[in-house]
Amino acid sequence: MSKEFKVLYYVNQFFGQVGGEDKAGMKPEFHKDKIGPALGFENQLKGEGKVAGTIICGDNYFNENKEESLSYILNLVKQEAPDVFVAGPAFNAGRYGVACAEICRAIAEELNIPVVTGMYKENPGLEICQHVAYVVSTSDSAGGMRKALPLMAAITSKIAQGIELGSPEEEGYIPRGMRKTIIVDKRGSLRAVEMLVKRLKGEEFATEMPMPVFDMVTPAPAIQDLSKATIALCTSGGIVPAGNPDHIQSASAQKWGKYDISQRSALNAPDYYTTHGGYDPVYANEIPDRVAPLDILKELEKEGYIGKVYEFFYTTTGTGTSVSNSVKFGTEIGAELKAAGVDGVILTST
Amino acid sequence: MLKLEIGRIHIKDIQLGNETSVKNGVLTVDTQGLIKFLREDERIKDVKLDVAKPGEKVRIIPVKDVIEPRVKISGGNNGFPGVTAKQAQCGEGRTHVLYGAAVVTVGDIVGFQEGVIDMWGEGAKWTPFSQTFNLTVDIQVADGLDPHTHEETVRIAGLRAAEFVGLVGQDMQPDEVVTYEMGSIFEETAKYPDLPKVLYAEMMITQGLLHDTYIYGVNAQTILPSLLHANEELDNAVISGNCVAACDKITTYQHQNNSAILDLYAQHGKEINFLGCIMVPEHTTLSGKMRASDYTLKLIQMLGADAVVVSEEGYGNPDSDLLIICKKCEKAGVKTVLITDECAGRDGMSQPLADTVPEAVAVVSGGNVSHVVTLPPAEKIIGNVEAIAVLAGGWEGALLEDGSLQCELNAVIGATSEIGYHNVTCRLY
Amino acid sequence: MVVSGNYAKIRKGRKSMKNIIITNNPLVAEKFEDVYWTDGSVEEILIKIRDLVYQGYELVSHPLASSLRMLFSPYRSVIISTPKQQLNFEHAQIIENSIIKYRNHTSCRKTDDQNRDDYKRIDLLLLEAAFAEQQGMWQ
Amino acid sequence: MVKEIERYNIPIVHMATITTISESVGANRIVPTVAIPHPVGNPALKPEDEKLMRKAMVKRAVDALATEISEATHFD
Repeated sequence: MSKEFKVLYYVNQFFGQVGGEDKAGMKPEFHKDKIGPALGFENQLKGEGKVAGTIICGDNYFNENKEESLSYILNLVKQEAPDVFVAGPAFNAGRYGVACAEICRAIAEELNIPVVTGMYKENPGLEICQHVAYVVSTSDSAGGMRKALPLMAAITSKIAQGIELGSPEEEGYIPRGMRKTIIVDKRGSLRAVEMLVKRLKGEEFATEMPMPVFDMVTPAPAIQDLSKATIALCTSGGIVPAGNPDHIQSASAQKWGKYDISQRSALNAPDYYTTHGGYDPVYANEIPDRVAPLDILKELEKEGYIGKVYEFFYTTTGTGTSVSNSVKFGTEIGAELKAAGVDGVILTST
Repeated sequence: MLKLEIGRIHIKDIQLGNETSVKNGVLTVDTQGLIKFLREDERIKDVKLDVAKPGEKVRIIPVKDVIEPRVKISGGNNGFPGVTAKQAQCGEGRTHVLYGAAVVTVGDIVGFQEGVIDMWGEGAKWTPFSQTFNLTVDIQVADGLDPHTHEETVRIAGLRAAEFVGLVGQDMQPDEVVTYEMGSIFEETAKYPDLPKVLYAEMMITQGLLHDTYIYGVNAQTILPSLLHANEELDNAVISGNCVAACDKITTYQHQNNSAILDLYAQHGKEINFLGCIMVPEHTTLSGKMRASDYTLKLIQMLGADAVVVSEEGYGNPDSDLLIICKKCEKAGVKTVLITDECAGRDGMSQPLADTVPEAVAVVSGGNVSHVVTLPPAEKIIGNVEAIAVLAGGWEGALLEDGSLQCELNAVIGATSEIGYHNVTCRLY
Repeated sequence: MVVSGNYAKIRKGRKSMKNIIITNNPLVAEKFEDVYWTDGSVEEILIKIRDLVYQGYELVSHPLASSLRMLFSPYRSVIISTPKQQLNFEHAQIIENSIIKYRNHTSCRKTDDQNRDDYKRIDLLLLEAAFAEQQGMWQ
Repeated sequence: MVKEIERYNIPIVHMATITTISESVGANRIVPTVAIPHPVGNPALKPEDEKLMRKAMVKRAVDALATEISEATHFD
């Protein structure tokens, strides 16, 4: 090994040994030192690489000041230019997981630096970064630290040294969703017959092309009194204010927009139109309320049938199949609506 | 009911010469004799013969079809009944094959054909026909032929070339004999009452010029799904008339040696009771797709099958057929295993299938058609150099500085075989 | 029906308008009746079909061909039928998925200009084959 | 998007035309709509009629939010 590779590490206030929930509001800090799991992680690198510094940030601070935190961290990472960025492991901690995930995703996508983290398979952060990060599968509590760090370190070493990674099972990471073309010993027809025989015998078999799985969410409880409820309007039909100020893309949008509609009685033309490229826009452009029926909701508000229409309206463009962004959008929009005390949501799709 | 003996004459080398012979495994092809034989068809202006052996730095492009040279010793008719020979029952008697040899027809009917076979290096890994001793037959047709006639001329010439060469096996003692024997469905079921009954549904591209398949010379576009005895396809009943789906077309050679049939046969009487093959046309129209899928399920149910292996041919609209058949079968309680290929994009990060049905729980993948491979420059090119330009012109940067070219697996013959003929697949990483 | 943009409606003879061909292939426009022709791209053809399916038209032929190579064709002809009252969900999904698949394969490809004439001819022949598929059907 | 919002325990109703997609993305309260280009509208109707139809449909969606359910439910 000619030269030690360089790693930058991210942890939250707890693993950064600053404090517990009382310190969750701390701003991101950078220490040119190895703190918490970063120390154990570096030991696992066996002298091949070193941790050049640790970023610590409060979970609440990050989630409430996402843009600011991200821009601070991205700048720092850019300056330090590590070979690999490592975060966590976050186990099943939701806010920590989302922070690790958002940071990993931004670093991978914007700086093109490889990222490694660790999470429990049900951590909500997983879906956000799974496709760009190597996420080591961990147990649901910090007790799994001793198992997670060697795996994270081994993956980091390989990436830093340009060694090809093995399969998810061999390396211990959660599949990123990449379909890798490989040559195997048995021809396809033989694999098919073996799969068939296993199926016929009632034995376990593994399909080579898993269909997308849709996990379901338990229905939220109903609104008890509509006349006191705040209802928010969302659409994936791409209705935007004239000029599309946030430049929401016409298909598979990379972002969503929210617009103050507290003073409006309708989403009418020409103030609003659709930017969605996925359907014939004639009808929506004539009357945008045909896609996002603000006019009717406002009437219901006036009549006292519902309490209030939430002052912001949320919009993006999506087709039924683009998965990873819609997860991110839903998580982000949902957090805002929850914080604002919205009681119910109408989402319209085209 | 049908008993077929395939006598394999092992071929270990190939050369051109003045007479056709096999000596110590070396196949010599009578160049002038074969050219004369092929030119009996007045539509053929010129024939160029060459050979390509495993390991040689040779690239063959654009490949039209691959055919295994054979001769009928007893039973049936020599050649391809309904096409180059009179109608006869395929699948019985004795057939000798020049095992390890292949006739590869070359020649473009349209300018956009690709279809590469590299005999060495990186490219060789991705095609099963880098392992065969290939006689290449490059056919120039008379001027002014319409595309249908042009295609037919090249198709028939390939079959006739295989017949001409195969004839040498007539009086030879094969190195090994493999027997395929299966009685009527009732007999077999009486023999193996406890084994699950399994059918093979083989989908075929049947959509018009360059997208055709023939069974006993009948254009399969015009058929309702038909039942074949497992031996028939192994004995020249089915030929390929398509040549634009390089990576996942079923060449005539792969019909003659259909790996799905062979691997099901191997389990017959052991784990399963293999009932036979349903040949399923892939139609262009949605009503055709519904008709073929309904009819396929009906045949499966009439025969009382418990399970079915379904293989696809091509990519695009046949994906719909595959999933419709799967859905109908599973809903009817027939356990279904699919063989297909996928498009997960160059980086492998896209959803492999745009069409999905939750019923498709057991799927074998023949690999990602968009997987990019880098093919180093060849020392010798058999066929049409222009066709390489088609490949190299695929996208910006496809042609590298050192003369290597990057192409997607979709250009490589048999790379992502959907009858499972090759060893490629995809894994989730 | 709504004919927008540069779609030209071409009708010859008096045949009833049960099936309509959406195409950008000039050979098809020359030869067939009841054609909606555009000089746009294949992607535009697919999008036009999608919009029509959303309006209640049904697919008669599948929007995609059956081989990878024909996915790279700059010409495509698809048959649709006159509108029903109700949107056909399955057809909506087929055309949506076809567009995804089409984009997947062509996003980083150059248009194959050299072989335009061959693509035109094959597209026409495949269309004719589609019409021949069910000869006994009352048109 | 639907199920991520519902994860915050806020009831959400999905107004969509292709209800099979709606189900597959995990929506629990589903109101089927008119057509993809105009889910909550119908240009074929007279403006007064369209308005009535739209109001009834949105009311159905609002009512769905106030309805207890235990599994994916269509409100037609």
